[in-house]
Amino acid sequence: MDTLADTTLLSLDALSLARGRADVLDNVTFTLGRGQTVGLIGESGAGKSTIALAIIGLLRAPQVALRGSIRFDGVELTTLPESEYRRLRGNRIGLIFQDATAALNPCFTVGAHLAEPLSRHLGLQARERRQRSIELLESVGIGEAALRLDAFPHELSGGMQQRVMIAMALACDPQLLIADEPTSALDVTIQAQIMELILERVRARAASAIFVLHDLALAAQVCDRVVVLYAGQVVEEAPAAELFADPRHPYTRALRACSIELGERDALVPIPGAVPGLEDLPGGCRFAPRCERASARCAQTPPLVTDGTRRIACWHA
Amino acid sequence: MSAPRSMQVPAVPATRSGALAEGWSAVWAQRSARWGMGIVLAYVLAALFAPWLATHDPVAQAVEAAMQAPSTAHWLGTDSFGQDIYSRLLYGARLALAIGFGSVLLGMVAGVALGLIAGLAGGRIEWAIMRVVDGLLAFPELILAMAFLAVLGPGVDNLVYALALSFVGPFARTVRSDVLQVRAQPYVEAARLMGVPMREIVLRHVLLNVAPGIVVQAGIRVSIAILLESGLSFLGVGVVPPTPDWGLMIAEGRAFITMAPWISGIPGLALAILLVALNLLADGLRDALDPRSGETR
Amino acid sequence: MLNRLFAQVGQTALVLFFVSVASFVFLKLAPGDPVSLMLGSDYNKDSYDKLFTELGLDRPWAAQYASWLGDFVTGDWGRSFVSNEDIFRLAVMQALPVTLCLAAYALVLALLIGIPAGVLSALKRDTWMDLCATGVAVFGNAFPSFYLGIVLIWVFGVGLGWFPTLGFVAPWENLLEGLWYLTLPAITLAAWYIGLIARVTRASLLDVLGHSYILAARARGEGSARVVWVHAMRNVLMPLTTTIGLQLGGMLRGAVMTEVVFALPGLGMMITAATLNREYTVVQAGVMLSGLLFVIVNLVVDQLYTWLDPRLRRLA
Amino acid sequence: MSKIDHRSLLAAKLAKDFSRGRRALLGAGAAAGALGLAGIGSTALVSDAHAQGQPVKRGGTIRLGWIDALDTLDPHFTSSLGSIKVINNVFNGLLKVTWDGKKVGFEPDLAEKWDAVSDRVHVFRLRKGVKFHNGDPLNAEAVKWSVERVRDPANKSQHAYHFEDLTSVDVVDEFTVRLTFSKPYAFLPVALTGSTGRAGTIVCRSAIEKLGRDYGRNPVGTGPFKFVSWRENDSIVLERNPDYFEKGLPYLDRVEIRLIREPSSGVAALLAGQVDGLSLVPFQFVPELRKSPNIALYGQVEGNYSYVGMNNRKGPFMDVNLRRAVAHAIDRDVIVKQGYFGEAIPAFTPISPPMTPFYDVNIAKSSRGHRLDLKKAMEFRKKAADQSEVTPVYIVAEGFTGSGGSGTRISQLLGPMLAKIGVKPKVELSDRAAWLKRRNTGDFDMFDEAWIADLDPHETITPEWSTGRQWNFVGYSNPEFDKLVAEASDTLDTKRRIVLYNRAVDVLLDDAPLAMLAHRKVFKAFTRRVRGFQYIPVDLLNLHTVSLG
Repeated sequence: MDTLADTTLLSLDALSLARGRADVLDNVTFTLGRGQTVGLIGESGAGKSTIALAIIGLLRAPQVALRGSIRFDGVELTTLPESEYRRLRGNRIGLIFQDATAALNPCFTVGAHLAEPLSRHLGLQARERRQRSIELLESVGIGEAALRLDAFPHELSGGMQQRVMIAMALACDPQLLIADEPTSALDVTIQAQIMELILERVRARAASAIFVLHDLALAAQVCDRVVVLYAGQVVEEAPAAELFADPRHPYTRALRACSIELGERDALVPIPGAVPGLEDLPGGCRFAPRCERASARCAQTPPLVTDGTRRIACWHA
Repeated sequence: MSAPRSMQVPAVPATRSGALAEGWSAVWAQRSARWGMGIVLAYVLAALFAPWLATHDPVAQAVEAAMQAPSTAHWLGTDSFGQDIYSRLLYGARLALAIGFGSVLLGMVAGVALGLIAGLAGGRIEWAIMRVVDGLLAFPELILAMAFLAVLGPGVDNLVYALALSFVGPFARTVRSDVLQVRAQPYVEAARLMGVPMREIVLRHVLLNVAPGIVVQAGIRVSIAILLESGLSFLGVGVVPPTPDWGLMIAEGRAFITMAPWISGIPGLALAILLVALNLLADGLRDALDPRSGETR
Repeated sequence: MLNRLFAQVGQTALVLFFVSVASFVFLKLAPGDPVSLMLGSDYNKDSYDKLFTELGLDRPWAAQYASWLGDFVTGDWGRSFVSNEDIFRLAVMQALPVTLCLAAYALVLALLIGIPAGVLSALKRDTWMDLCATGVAVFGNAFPSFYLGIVLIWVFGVGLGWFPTLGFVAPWENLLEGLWYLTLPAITLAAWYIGLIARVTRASLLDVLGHSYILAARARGEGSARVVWVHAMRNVLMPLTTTIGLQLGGMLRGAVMTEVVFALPGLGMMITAATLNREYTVVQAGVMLSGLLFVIVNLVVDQLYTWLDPRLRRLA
Repeated sequence: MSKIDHRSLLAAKLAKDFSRGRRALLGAGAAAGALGLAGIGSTALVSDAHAQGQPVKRGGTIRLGWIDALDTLDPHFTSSLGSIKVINNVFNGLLKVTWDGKKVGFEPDLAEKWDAVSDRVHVFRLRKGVKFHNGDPLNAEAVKWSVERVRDPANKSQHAYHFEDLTSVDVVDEFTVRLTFSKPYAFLPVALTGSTGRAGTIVCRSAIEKLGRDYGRNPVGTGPFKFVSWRENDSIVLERNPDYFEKGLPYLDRVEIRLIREPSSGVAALLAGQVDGLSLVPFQFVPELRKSPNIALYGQVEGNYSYVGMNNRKGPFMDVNLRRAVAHAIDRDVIVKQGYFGEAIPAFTPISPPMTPFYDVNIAKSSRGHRLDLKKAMEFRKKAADQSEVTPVYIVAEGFTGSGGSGTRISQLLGPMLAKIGVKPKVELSDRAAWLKRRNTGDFDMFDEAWIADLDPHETITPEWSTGRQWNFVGYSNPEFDKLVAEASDTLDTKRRIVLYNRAVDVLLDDAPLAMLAHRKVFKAFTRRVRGFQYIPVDLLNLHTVSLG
C-alpha cells in the first residue's frame, strides 16, 4: 500500500456525478502515477471536462451529487473542506482551459492574472511577483515578457493567450497539471507548439498531467495511458501506444477511424448517430444504439474487465 | 457558485426573425413574467368590467360619508368628498392603462417612423432627425410634458400626446441603431444586390428584426408613462378632477395621510402593484425577445 | 482627436440651440404670462401693460428670442421676470449645486444598496433571498417618487423624527448636517435607481458568472468572495455603467418631484416653478443646463466605459 | 357729512382704539377722552403673553414655513399676501391694523399723532428718531416721496387707486406731513392700512434709487426686522433691528422663512418640529393640526368672501335668471363642511364679520342675500331663456384651498348641486398662469375665487363689481349699484354708509354676477414654544412681539 501511495498521485475510484436528473459520470475509475501523463478521450458530452472540474473541486456537493472517491497524493478530495481545497487549486493542481480567450478575464492585465496565484499560494511580494511572472512568461516562450505583463488579454494572439494560461497553471509548480483540450481553439500550426510546450514543462518538473482530448492520435502521441470515455463511463483504458495500435472497444475503434492524422483518407468513417442525452440514457451498454456489433447481450451493462495493462467494457471484446 | 451557464440555463431561442411567437412562449416560461402577466391581465379585466365591478358611481359624492375607513358599505373606504375609493380605483385603472399604453403606442409609432427614416435615409436627413431626437432626449421628460400640457391645456387626450412626445426620442434612437445594425447584415446587402426594392427590405428584414427590441422598449416605457402621468396629475397639470385618476387620488389624499391614510395609500399601492407587474412583464419580454441587450438600453 | 472634440461641441451646441428654441416656443404658445402672475389678484390693465412693456414682453417673439440668445451666448443670462434675480446666479450658483448634491448622494445610495442586492439575488438565485432582493428592486421601481417622498416624510420625519423633512444645508459647508438633511430626498430619488441597479447587477452578474474566466479564477484557488467582487464585478461594472449613464441624464425627472416634495431649491424646482410662471428665460437657462448635464454625463460615461473596458482602449 | 361729523367720527374711532391700547398698559379708563385727537405716546401695545405676566425670553431664531407664494418685497408693487406677511415685519406704515378679539382698529405706527384738520385734510406728525435699516432718517420728506411713489401714474402701482382722490402731499416741517384730498375720504385709514398696507407703507428712497427693481429683493424699511437674504425657492432670512422704535422689541434675533411649495411637506415639517410655525394652513390640514397637542392654531373668520363668478358679457350667464338659479342652488353648508372642512361660515352677502358695524350678525335669520332655496332656483331656471342643459366652461387651477390657489374642491362640490338645475359645468383645469390669463381676459363662463384680507365694504365690493373697474372680471354693470357705492365712499356717516352698502349689496346679489359661497377662516399655526403672537384677522403674521419659550 505504501508503495502504491508513493507511486500513485491521483486515483479516481467509482466516481459518479449527477446533476439533477442527468448522470454525467458513472463509476469512473482510473489512476495516475507520479510523473505520468494520462489522456481522457471521448466525444463532447462524454464527461471528460467534468472529470477535470471534479478533480479540481469546482463541481462538488451540493451543486452536484458526487459519489465515489478522488484521492490526490494520499488525501481524499471529495470530503476535503473548501478552504483546504482552495490551497490545492492553482497551487498543487493546475488547470489549463480549452479556450484561453474566454478563460482570461478581459479586465485584468496579464500581470494581474499571473500575480494572483503567486501572491495567494506563495505569498510573494509585488517585486518578487513581477520577477517571477517575467520568468514564467519567458519559460513559456513569450518574448519581451516585462512588456507583456501590462498587456490586456485581447491585445495578445490566441497562441500567446494560451501560453499565458500555461504560465499561470505552472506558476506554483503544480504536482498535477490538467489540460482541458489546450489546443483545440488554436490554429493548427500553433497547436503542436503549445502541446510541445506543455509536455516539455511537465517533464521538466517531473509533474503528472491529465490531457483532456478528443483526438485519439494526439493522445497516443503525448500520453502514457489513455482512458476512453463514452457517455460518462470508462469504456476502455490502456497504454497509449497499445490502445492506438489495437483498439478493442468498438467505440475506440470508431474514434480511431475518425482520426485524420494517422488514418488513411478513405478509411475515415464517421460514427453514426449521436451521443445520447444524459437525462435518458439507454440501459445496458450505452454505446449499443450506435454500435455495429450490438447484440442482445448488450442490453446488460458490460463490466469493466481488466486484461493485463488494459481494461475494457464490452461484451464483444 | 455556478458552473458554465449553458449547462444550467435552458437555451433561449436566439433567432430574431419570427421571434414574436416563440417569444411569447418564452415569456410564459418564466415564473415572474407569468406573475406579471397575470396581474396586468387582472388590471385590464378590472378596467374593462369596471362598470359591473364597481359598487358605486365613481364620482358620486356623499357628504355624510366622507373620509370613512374601509367597511362593508365602502370596501376600500371613501375620500374627502365621500366618493367610493374602490369604485374610483377600478375606473382609475382604465385611465392609467389607457394613458400608459396609449401614449407609449403613439410615441412608438412616431419614434419608430423617425428612427426608420433616419436609419434608412442616412446623410443629411439622418443627421437632422437625430439632432432633433437628441434635443428631445435632452429635455427632462416631466418638464417636456409639463411645457406641452401648458400649451395644450390639461386633459386625458392632451396628457397622452404630451407623454407620447417624450417617448419619441428613445424609440427613434433605439430603432435607428437597430436599423444600422440590421443594414450591415450580409443578407440585407444580398437582398439589395438582388434588386429587392428598399421598401420591401425594410418591411421584411429590418422591421421584423427590430421588432423585438421595440416591443421590449415599449414594455419598459409603459410603466414609466403611468408613473409620469400620476406625477403630472399630482402637480395639478394632468387629469381634471373629479375624474377618477390614481395620481389625483394620491394628491388629494396626501393631506390626510395620518387621519385617513387609505385615501392616498390605496391608490398608491394599486399603482405600485401595477408597475411591479409591468416591470416583471417587461423583464420577461426582454429576456425572451432580446436576450443580448441586457439592461443596457 | 481635436476634430472629433470640435464636432462634438458643435453638435452639442446645435442640440442645445434646438432645445432652447423649443422651450421658448412652448412657453410662448402656452396661455398666460409672468405679468398676470405677478399682479395676481391686484390685476389692472395699466399696471399689466406697463410691466409687460418694461419686461420687453411686447416685442415680437423673434426679437425676444434673438435678444435672449445674444445675451446668453455672451454670458448674460438675464434676470428673472418675477423675482428679478440674476438667472446665472440662480441657476448655476444656487440650483445646480443642490441638484448635483442630491443626485450624487442618491447615486451613491443606489449603488450601495442596489449592487449588494443584485449580487445577493444573483448568487442566491431562485431562493427566498433572491425573491426578497428582487422584490425590493421591483418595488423601488414602482412607487411614484412624490408618494414615496411624502410617506418617508411622515414615517421617518414626523413619526420617528430621525431625519429633517425639508430644507437644504450645503454639504460643502457642513458635510454631516448636509447629508442628514439630504437623506430622505436622496432615498426618494434613489429608490428608482436601486431597482434599476439591482436588476442590471443581477442580470449581468449571472451572465458574467457563466464565463470561463470565472471558473478559471476559481481553478487558481481564488476564494468565492474575491471571485465575485473582483473578477466578476469588474466585468459587471461595464453594463452597469452604461445603464446608469443612460439613466443619469434622466435623474432630473425624479429630481423635479423630489425637490418639490422636500422643498429643495434645485434645478428641477427652478424649472418647474418657472414653467408654471411662464418665465421663458429661466426655463431656457434651466433646460439648457440640464441638456448640457446630459451631454456631459454621456461624455463622462463614454470615458468611464473606455476606462472600464480595456478592450475599448486604443493601443497608443 | 359735516366737518364736525367727520372729526367726531375719527376722534371717536381713534380714541376708542387708542384707549384700549393704553388700557392694557396703564389700566382701565386712563384719560381716554382727554387724548382725543391729540398725540399718542410712542409706547407699544403690549402683547398678550407679556400681559399675562410670563417671563419673556429674548433671542433665538424662529423658523417659519411659508406655504403661500411670494412675488416681491416691495410693498407698493406686491400682490401677494405671502409677501405682505414678510413686508409687515420689515416695514411700517403711517397707521397699522390692530385687533382686540372682537373688532379691527387702526393705530398710529410711524405717525405719532394724526389730526384731521378738515374732512379733506389730514396732518400726520411723525415719530422722531426713527431710522431706516440703512441709516436714513425717517422724516416728512420720506413719507411724501413714498406716498407719491404709489400715486405717480408713471409708476403704475397696482395700489395707486387708493390715492386717486389725493390732490397733494406737503411737507409741513421735518416731522409733519399733510395729505389733502379732493373730497371727503372716509376710507383713508383703510387706504393707508388696507390690503394690509400696500399703499400706506413707507419705503426708503435712497435704497430704491440705488437698487431700482432689485429693491423688491433687498427691501429696506423701518420695521422690527432687517432683511438679510432671499434665496429663490429656498428661504428668506430676517434679523433683529436693534434700533427699532418700539423699545425692547423685537424679542427674536432672527427669522428664517422656509419657502415650501408643497403644503403637506410644510405641515409635516411643523409636526416634526422642523419649523416653528406656518404662514398659512390649508383647510385640509386643519383637523390634523387641531389633534396635535403641540400645535397652537390661530384662525378666525376674516374679512373675505369666496364666490362663484359668472360671465355677464358672454355665454349662458348673460341670462340673469340662470345666474339667479345658480345662486340659489348652492348648498353653502356643504361648501363649508366639504370645501372648507367646517372652517368657514356660509356667506349670504360679501360683507364679512370683521367689518363691524356693516356686518349684520343676524343675517342668517334675515331674508337678504344668497341662500339655498331649490324651489326658488327652479323658478328662476324656468324663467331662463335656455331651457336645455347648459354646459358653462368652469375654469379652475390646482392648489390647496386657501393657499394661494383656489383649488378644485369647490368646482367638484358644485357639480352635483348645479346638475339639479340642469347646469353641468365643463371644468377646465389649467396652471395658475393660464387661469389668471383667462380670468383677466374674461375667457370663461364661470370661476370661483375669494376676495381676502378686506377691512371695509368699500374695498370688498367697489373695485370688484363697479362698472369697468379693474377686478370686475365678469363684466357686471348696473348704474344703480355704481351710484350707491360711489355715494357710500364719499359718505362719512357710518349709519348712512350701512344703509347705502346694504342697498348696493341687495342690488348686486339680485343681479347675481356672483354666487356667494362662504366667509373663511384663515389659519396660522405655531408650535407651543412660540409665545406672544398677536393674531390680526387680515392674514398678517407680525413677529415683533413673538418670543420663543
